[in-house]
Amino acid sequence: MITMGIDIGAKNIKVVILKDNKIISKSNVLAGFEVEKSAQEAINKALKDAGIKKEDLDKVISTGTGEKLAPFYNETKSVVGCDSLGAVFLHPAARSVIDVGAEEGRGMRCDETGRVLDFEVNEKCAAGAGAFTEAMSRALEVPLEEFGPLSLKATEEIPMNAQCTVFAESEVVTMVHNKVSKANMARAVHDAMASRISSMIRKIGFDKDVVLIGGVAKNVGFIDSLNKDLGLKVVVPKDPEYVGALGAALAAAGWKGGK
Amino acid sequence: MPDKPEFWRWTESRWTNPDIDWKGKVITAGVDVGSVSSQAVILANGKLYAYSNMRTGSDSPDSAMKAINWAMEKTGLKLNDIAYTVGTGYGRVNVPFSQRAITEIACHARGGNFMYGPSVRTILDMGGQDCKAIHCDERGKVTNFLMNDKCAAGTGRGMEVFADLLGVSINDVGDLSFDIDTEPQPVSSTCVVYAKTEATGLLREGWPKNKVLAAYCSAMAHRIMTLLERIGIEEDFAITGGIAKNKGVVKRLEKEVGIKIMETSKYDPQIAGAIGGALFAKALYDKGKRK
Amino acid sequence: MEKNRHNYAKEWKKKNNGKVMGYFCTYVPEEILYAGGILPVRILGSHEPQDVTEPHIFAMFCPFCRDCLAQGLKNRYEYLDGLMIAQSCLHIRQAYTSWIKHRPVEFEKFLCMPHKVQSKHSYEFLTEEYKVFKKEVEEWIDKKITDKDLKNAIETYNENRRLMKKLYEFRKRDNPPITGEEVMEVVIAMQMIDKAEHNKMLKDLLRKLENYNPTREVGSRLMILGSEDDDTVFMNMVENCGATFVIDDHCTGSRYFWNEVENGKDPLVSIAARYIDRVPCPSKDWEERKRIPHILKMCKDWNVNGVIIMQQKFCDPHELDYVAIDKALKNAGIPTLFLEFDVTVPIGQFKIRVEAFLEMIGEEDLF
Amino acid sequence: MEQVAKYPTEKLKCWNEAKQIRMKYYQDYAEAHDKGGLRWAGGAWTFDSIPAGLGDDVYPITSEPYGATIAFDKKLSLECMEAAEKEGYPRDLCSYMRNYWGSIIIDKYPFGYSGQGEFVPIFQGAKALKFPKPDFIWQDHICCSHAKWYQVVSDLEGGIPMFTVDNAVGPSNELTDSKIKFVVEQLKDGIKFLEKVTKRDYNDELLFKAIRNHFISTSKWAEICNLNKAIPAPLDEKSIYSLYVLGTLQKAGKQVADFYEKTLLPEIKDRVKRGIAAVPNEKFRVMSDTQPPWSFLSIFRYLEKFGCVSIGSLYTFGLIGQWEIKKDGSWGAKTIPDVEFSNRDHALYEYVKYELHKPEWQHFYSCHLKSDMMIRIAKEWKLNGVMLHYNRGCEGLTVGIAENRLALLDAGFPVMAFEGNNADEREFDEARTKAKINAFMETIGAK
Repeated sequence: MITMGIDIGAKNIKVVILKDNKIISKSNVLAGFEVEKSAQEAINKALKDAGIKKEDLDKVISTGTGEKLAPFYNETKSVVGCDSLGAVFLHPAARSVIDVGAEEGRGMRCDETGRVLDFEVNEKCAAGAGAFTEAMSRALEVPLEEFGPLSLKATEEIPMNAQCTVFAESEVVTMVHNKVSKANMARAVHDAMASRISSMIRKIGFDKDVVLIGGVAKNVGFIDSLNKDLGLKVVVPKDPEYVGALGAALAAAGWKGGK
Repeated sequence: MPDKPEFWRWTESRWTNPDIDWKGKVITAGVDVGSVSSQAVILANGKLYAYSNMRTGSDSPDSAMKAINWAMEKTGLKLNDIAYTVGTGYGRVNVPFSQRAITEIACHARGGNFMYGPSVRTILDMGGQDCKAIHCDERGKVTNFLMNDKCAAGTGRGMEVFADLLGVSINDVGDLSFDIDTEPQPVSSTCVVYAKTEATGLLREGWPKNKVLAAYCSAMAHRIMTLLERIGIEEDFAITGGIAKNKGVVKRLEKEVGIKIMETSKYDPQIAGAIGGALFAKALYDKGKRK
Repeated sequence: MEKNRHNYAKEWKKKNNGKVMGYFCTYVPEEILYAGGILPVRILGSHEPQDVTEPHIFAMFCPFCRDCLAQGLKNRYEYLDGLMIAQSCLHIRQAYTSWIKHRPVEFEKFLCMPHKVQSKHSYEFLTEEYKVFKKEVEEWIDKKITDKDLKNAIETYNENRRLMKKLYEFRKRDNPPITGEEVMEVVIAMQMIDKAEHNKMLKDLLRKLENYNPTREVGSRLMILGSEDDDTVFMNMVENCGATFVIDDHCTGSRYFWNEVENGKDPLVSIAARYIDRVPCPSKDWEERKRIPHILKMCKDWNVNGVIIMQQKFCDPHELDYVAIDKALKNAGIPTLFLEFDVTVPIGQFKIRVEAFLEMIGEEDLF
Repeated sequence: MEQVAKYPTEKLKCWNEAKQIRMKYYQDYAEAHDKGGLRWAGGAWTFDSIPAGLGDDVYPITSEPYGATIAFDKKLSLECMEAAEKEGYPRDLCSYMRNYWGSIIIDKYPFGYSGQGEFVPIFQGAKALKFPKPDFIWQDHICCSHAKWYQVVSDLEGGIPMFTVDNAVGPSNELTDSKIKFVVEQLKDGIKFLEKVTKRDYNDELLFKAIRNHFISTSKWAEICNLNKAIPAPLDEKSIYSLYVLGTLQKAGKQVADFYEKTLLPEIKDRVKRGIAAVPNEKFRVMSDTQPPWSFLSIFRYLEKFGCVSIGSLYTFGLIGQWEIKKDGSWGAKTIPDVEFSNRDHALYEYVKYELHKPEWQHFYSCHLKSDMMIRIAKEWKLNGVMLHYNRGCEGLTVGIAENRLALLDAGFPVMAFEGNNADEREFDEARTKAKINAFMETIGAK
């Protein structure tokens, strides 16, 4: 059985194609503003890499904030549902999933079949978690890829308001003018974001094996701060940004846990 | 991914007054280290001699040095020729060569008075981080001021992030936002982050870029208007700071407020704070507060 | 003192093997607790950002009540034997209701302090509530609280209040011997230690300050008022910008000790009268706003040049009084600066607003 | 995916009558002075039987429903809120207040006369009347903004005589005579205040009648909500909002008591008998909490696509309704005290003792009391899940909501929390809320 999952996020579109629950191709395209066009482009690329044609697909599920804009799909499924399914498939011991993307942060508790027991989306004031790090890395003139590692070299923890990204930004600006070292500032930014995400996941409670996915999951600075905040080591699967699309493809295949 | 063009980077500028020779005159300076931009202004006997306007780096003392050096470039001036320097802006305490730090509110009032003339009574300054509405008298002394409440911070920086998101150079945002058929409803003016998420939603629904720009600019204008109304607007009304260059916001604000906004003077509106600082430096120098 | 408030309480327990009662809001009748040999300790926040209260209090309630609950959830007050609150605003009572569920204590009490203190019937009602409360405390500590115990407690508390008012009188001088920051620390300490000990320390302090003339520059004389505010870091920043806080209307300041208990036949009746007639918290200051004439009089007596109004984000009672107070001060020719703050105070932003305010009201002529 | 209809459904017969009662209420208030009458303002929880003793021509306007009425008209609401914010009132204050004050500041009443002289809302073409200034304010105080709400109203109107009753005397399970007496004594002072301000003699007979109307309105409304235990539910919450509002306007009014007792209750009983459903494809039953985002009631229609019906909430059941635990341990309408009032004091005592049992007043003292009531509703009304509206616009009803969520989860009920504001539409994100509903429907198996 060949199934496809397409996850249309705020910034990127990800596609995963499964053949008998094995990933045979993936693609990731910038959403840009003509979303249908980019989605079609992502699908064509995945089909080409898998060496199959559209007709060979048995079932397609679309998910993400722009799920309705996918060129074709059989059903849609909520992002939390797909994330949990994908996470449990990659890491069967997963019982909690945290997804931090450019715009939103999501937390889920799930069972061993990947079914969502409870979920939470970040509070409005804390929107733009991913975009926040980008803005801060630019303000501190540090390339985004180095921003995470830089935070690990911090010598001191500076508490920063975790309530709202705009307020946190103004506090970073104050630090710039108090000549705080870049590493400590980077650390403060990651701690603030981690504390906002952990505050959200605490709302629904979390159990052992917490899986971290989404675009920001590749940021080692954020992972370190989150681990400290939650008091455990989060599991970050390979290619964390594809887990949503993988979940959609698994749902299309009717996968319910097990191998 | 190819090195993405940085749409948020605005053009930096400097200028020297060709028909002034600074030698033998009292040289005073004002350096405004803001959250996003830094300016340095040099006066000769109180007349505007040179200025520079550049991006604030992540190290404010070094930004102050870069700004003053760029202003002095090719004029032959050196740091110790300056009789008195006032630092202002977020980083006012880190201007290594300044004798006094004064807030940008006082400096923008004094600078606005110099740039727009003694008839100005209300000055709006929208910097990177904060938005300030200032009342002043005919000499440019602050009589009342109000700054944005917590949720409306980051308006200047918000515009940069938005321009970058839309892939539109910040310098063209103003003009593009008028290249539309009908004026759209403003996006939510509650807070910068909302405005951005809502705007991206509009794009997703297929709004043309310019129309979204218009909705965003009108949300900014609307937020500024609510701030101005709380303190009241006395004519004449002028705008200083980066936002003055953004027609998209200024024209819409003028419509909402119903009061003529003074034409941007021939100087770069972003240097108002630094000019104010330099003028205060002159006054302090004359009062015998030597270095 | 404020920093090691927890060690003090633990030592006190060891020394007196007495019980410690944590409380929120200054409408709690401490005299009754003190008469029973109990140490009342006010629960304050820590000014650190935290992420533990989200499951318990919706983030649109004030930062102070969430900060207080965070102290409980982080087990920084596990030495408390009792926890109580006197009914005031909606926000702080949530710190109480969540705390008693997730960090239960031996004794808990929600005391029904009336809101309409401007009604003459509130005296009798509150006295009845005190009678029930006293009986419950007696059962808890299984010791009778006699009228004599109450009278001694009243005397200790009144002495403390008289000493504090004397300290505030010193601040009327042209060169106040003590800064606003230091006074705030004195009051915060006062809310956390045994009043008898505090009286001794106060007497020494007053002797020392009697004719002490600090060399620091007084600058503009400021009043601070508004929501609950125990942020000494902010006070320090302002007093280093060329200004001095000479008077306040905070519950971590003058409102806490301004009124004494008149001595009457029945101590409970006198205590009830004190808490009803005291300078009110805005949530009880209606139909008439009695705080406004009180604030204006303070401005005159302490010769104030400007008022800083501290507003906790999402703190409704103070937000509802702000416009009226601001207008009254403006009509009296006193300039005001309105600042909204959160659990962490953004010193950078506030410094600009404070300095600009001081430049505005200062005499220095730069023209 | 289309849902197959399982139950018959039909429109409520008395729907238009409910709408007329509401319109006449706002018209009476506006035209009070033309008929030589009086008008007064107060909250939906105020002891509105008391002013009724001043005469039959005394017309109230209650603050919260009025705030909601303005919120319904988005353009007017934005204008009002910004006018209030311009005066310096921070935007995180309760949204009803900001709408109410704004309507005074810009002096616009959301109703007026259409071309044909018909009294209609302005969004139906009428020109807005000026805001009719009340003669006196008669308010209650349990939420810490209640009395202060009207302090500001009085400031804005240049001073209106105002009397507020402090009814925050503790939960009903700790009622004592001293607590009841404190409220009764204030009511007696209040009557003297009303006589002085209006220069009218107080008529105890009218008071007794008003109190009896109050008993009927509040008890009968509970009986109506009790009928929603039936499967399929005869009423969905979106319709309940338009019916329960009458109780928040004038629960002591005869027209409201009669409508609930003689018109609405019989019709709902009949619907239950004939198995008429509010939502034909009802498969899943939920309840909400706190006021809804008034300008986005479409989210309740959105639920119906999943065969899901909201049968009500502690808010619609217990804000006006009065309940008690019946012999079989379940909740039912509070028995109306059948007692003849011998004199004014006796009537006031019974009135206060009855009213202090209001469910929505209990959580002000402990959110755990509210959790127990919500779990009871979830069980007795046989629900599959709960939708909590984390309402930034009203602190009084949102106090303790996070603890309610934990308690409901512990009791085994799936909970969806969505953020919004009852009367400030700028703070509601419809797209995000619908995405949450989709996910929630998956969790309770409705998708």
